Amino acid sequence: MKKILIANRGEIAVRVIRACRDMGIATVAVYSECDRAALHVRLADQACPIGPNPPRESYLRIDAIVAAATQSGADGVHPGYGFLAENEDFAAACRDAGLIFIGPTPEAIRLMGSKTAARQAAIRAGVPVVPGTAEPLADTVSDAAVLKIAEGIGYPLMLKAVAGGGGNGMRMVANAAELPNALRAARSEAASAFGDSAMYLERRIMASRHIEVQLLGDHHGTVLPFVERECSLQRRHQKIVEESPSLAVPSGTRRAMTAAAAAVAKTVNYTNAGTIEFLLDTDGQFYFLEMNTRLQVEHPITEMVTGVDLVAWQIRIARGEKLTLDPESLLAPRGHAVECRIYAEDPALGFMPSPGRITGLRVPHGPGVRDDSGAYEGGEAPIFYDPMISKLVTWGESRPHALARMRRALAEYEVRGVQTTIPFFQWLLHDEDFLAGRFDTGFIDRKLGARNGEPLQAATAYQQEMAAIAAALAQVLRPAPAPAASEASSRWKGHARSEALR
Amino acid sequence: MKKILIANRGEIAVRVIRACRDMGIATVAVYSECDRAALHVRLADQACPIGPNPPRESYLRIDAIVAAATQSGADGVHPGYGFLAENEDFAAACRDAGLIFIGPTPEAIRLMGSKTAARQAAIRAGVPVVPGTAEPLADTVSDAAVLKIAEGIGYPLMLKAVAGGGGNGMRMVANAAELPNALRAARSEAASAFGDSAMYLERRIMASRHIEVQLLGDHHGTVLPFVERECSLQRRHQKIVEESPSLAVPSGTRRAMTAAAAAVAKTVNYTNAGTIEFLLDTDGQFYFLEMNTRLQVEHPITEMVTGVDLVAWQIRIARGEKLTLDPESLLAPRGHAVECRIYAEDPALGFMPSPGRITGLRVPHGPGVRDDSGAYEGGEAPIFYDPMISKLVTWGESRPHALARMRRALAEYEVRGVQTTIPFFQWLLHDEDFLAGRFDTGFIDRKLGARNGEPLQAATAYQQEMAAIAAALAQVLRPAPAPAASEASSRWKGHARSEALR
Amino acid sequence: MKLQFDIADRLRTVEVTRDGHGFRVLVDGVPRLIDVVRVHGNIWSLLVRDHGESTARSVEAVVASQAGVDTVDVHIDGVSIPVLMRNGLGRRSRDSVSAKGTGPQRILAPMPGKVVRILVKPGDQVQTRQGLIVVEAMKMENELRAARDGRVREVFVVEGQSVESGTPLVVVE
Amino acid sequence: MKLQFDIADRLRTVEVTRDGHGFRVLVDGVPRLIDVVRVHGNIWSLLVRDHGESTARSVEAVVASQAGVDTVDVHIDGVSIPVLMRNGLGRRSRDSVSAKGTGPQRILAPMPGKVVRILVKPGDQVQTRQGLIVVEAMKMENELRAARDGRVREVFVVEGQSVESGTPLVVVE
Repeated sequence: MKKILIANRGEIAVRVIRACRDMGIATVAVYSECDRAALHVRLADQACPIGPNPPRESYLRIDAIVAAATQSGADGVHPGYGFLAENEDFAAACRDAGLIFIGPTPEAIRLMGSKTAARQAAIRAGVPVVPGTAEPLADTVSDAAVLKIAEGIGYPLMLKAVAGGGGNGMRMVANAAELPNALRAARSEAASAFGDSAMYLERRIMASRHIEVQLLGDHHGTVLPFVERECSLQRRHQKIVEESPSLAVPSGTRRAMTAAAAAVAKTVNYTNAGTIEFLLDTDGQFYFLEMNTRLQVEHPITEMVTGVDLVAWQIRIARGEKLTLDPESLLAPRGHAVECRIYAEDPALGFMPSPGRITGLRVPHGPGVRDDSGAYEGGEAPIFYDPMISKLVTWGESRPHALARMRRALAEYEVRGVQTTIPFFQWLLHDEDFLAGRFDTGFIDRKLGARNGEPLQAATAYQQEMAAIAAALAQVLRPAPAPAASEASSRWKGHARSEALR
Repeated sequence: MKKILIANRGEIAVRVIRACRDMGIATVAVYSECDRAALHVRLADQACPIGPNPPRESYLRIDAIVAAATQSGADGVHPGYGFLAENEDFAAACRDAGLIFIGPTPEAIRLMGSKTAARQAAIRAGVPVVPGTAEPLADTVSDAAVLKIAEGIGYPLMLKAVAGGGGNGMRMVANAAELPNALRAARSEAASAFGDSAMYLERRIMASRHIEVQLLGDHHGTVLPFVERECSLQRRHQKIVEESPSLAVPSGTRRAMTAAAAAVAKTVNYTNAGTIEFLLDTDGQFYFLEMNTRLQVEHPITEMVTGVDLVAWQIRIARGEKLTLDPESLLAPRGHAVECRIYAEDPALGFMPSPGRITGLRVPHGPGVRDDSGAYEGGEAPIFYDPMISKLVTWGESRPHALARMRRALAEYEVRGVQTTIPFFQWLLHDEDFLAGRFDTGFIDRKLGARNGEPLQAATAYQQEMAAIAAALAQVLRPAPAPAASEASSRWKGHARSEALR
Repeated sequence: MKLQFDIADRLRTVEVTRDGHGFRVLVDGVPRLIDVVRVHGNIWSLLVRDHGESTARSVEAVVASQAGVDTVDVHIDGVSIPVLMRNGLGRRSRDSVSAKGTGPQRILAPMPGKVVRILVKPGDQVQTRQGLIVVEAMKMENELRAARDGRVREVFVVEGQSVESGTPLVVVE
Repeated sequence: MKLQFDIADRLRTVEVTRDGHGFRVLVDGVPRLIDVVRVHGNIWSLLVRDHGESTARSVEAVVASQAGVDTVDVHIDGVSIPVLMRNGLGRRSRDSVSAKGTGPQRILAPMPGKVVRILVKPGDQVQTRQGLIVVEAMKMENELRAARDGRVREVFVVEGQSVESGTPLVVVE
């Protein structure tokens, strides 16, 4: 492969471009109208417009993206995550156009992308599954019919989009009364996010953890599992903090779980990167949940504890290389890594999206810190896409060390112009239960619920006084008539004046 | 220790503050006048002014710094590198004031800080040394006397400051005619940098490599060596690129060299962090060169391949903890790390310092990249201190991988307002001999000499055309009457206009 | 110079006088010595000495103002603190956070997006936390709820309508 | 609009015309279609299509200008390219790089610092690369040398003097 088109945007497009650069491969970015000046467009060697802002008119347009790849002379396509990453038609369209799709085959995507078919594969591989519907429930299935199936499974249960992922089109349903509304909302989200509103039901395992196993499979029959990721920290079924390894997985469980994951993948001759998600209950029993047939958002924590560049390996596998990694070292994490997904959401307003222009940005640095981001000063957190600003990852010799570095990095992070979830993480990183590793998938929602809307982050009396002083001095030293007008000039004036006063 | 004063500035002060934050220790910054708004001052919990800009009136003032530590209630002092880091009087003054000096004892600093006494220690430890003067040559020793001693050692030889380090007060002397001028320049530099102009002479080992071994010693008798660092890439005796491990050190040599380093340190009951420098000749024979009784600039590459936080361990050792690191893992590097020291120097003008205001800064991110820096947009590269802007470090699974990531990171790095050495590194990272690992300590000077002043980085015809187009469009879209005046307002205008044109 | 601010619903009086190399500042009568320097743009570095303290605390503050708005957002240690200038002529920002209190609740769009469902009509009785309207933005449906019991007085939008941040959606009284 | 620049001592003529969503630009007669957007400050993103190309190349350019100076520095791929605007009224930057050529050599201080040693006096004959003066800045001594053989006409400074960037030090003719 000499040139790869990245069929995505934001931080993951930047991440893939970086891997390509490391490998000496040219890159082609695609962009919707509002992404014209985005970082991924500027870092790529070439760039193609693919349509207006709504995803269906740009990042979900198979025809436009395949045409862009063909016209630009790309020989490979990396789908990132989200958008078309788990769309079998896209993988097939790439293949039909003579492009190498950097991911599994369309057949594997179809099979494992259907939650119900994936369950069958897990059962064939001898891996336990959570009780639930065997067949997808199409849009046409009536509420009454769904209610009847639900009764058979029992409440509480999970409503999930067959094509889903990332918490979209997913709802927890506590009782029959909640089902119709939840079904409508989940179907609508699923239709908008994946173009497919088919649903399935699954019993909710209480007080469980969400643990997942990263896999790489080459085209020569080798499938290698990696040390697990702990993904239980979710808000409304959306992962927000991940870590590796998990405190809840002793080495015996790690052996069994990673072997189970590899067995499922081998059953379907899986190739390239994929992830098997498990529920782990309080007795240490794990259940196959689903397979994500793509790179995960949280892949960097695996990279930090194993030293493996997963994106580079995706590309190497796609061009036919053999997996030469040492299987044992992939299961022996070095230190501990944690990721916080920083979103443009306002924790003080119930995590309401807070789109807008990023007027200032200071990104943390130093030992053990990695920031994967597509944000830049002057850029927008657009309303059309996932409001992620950054994946902040820290590594430490131990879990407390990694968490201490995360606290340090969050304190250095500054995003101005939009509200972010940084205050939420600062609060979480002081929570005793979290620090002790006592949590399950319901942890965040319970903790937030218990706060009853009390602000996560109240300014101390001292901080309030400092704010008063800063506001006063800024006014004294910068009597700017039109604040937005002359930043550059008044900067020097302000500097000169304050210098003169010293 | 509850509060540490950092007796330094720039990136190393920031580095130490970050380690303190990771450990929950409060920090006190000190600053000279021009550093009032520096990053280390803003990141610290407290800050003390210690005098005017010249180092002798601020960062070298033992009395002012000890007073600042005492008044602020600090119980520990970290000296960083440079300035007072290898000053025994400073270490003693801290001890006398009841402060924990985070470094070796004054006695160890005095002993190993004297190059001649250090040679004796190495000889006692049974480690080979380079032939040279046994006693320091004071300022009062005449040129004629020095010439006579030089004849006994033979040319070419190295002239080195007894108190020296970092290339200051060091000169290569090819023949007797060059000696007087070189001696005067080196003495003057040494007096200004270290307040001590005493010199010593050493035979120059030709075509050799400069390899060094990091050590940690605790107060319980344990001294642990780390995998070597390759520091041969020097310009005028100043390290500019370092990597770990070294291609020139086979595992047998690593065992011998690290054991020799530990033996020298044990001879003097060395504690805290230190580094033993060796020359390695083409036959694989190594010679003790000197010991640096402090943290090195290039310590991050060791951290990247071993996972150990050296600054955190300095603090732990200083508060009496035992070294609990696994000795074998410290000698078994994971992957490969490389560091480029990015300076505010203009490679097109013979690496002339290029001080000034940093008007724009884009720092690289992504997998395997670490940037240790004190620079910020709007900040100055001041004329009074070392012109370093950043230590850019990359890690990779292998040396080629680490170098590829360095190329990628350098391409993302953008520093506007001052000239930097980034173009030099971009050139170096395409040099076949460097890529193949064929180099010695004279490599850079020879390569640069062979270019005969030809620019390192000439714009291609395409880049020139793009520059013409960009200049033209910037003028068309931003007819700003006073360019410096209204950046903020014209930004929006320019944006709106270009949007309207699309 | 004497300035008055409202911070967290409390009036703060700040008196600033030059004092040698810096400023003497009284906040509600409490004196401090401040050395201030502008770092870049709207980033300020304060070195703050309380009365009797020998070593200054280092405080970095971002003072973000908007034209025509009397509230400046001051960021300190990552905490965003809205500071309302008294006697200012502009409008207050963060009107959307009018959920608490006793007057009518004006539900404003907290971000640009599309109204996907309206769950109430004028005249409806609503209870605390009852859903009023669903706005979709950034791939997520966001249900806006009533902060207190009340009656819907007005609905300003229709389903499918695109709204800007701050657009009034519903009034509950 | 037609503009003329000197780049690397070569005259470049650039013609800019609007063309639908972007610009049609001729550089010395070679046509390209450019989609341009200002990213932030003086950072511009260009998407450049050569004649007949279907996919644009992505070029990020920083166009750094200084008040009163006719030379703008354009940064592309990390390379800094000085572009001199013809018919400008300001002064050219980088005067200090006057070492090459045939006229008298004016040695200017390339950075602020202190003169620590003067190695020549007016009337001295000097050879190519002979040291003239030593300036200390940033802890390093920097020896400024003659670019060509010549005779020292004037020395403007004394040892110990602090100099600003651009201060004339020595003239060799």
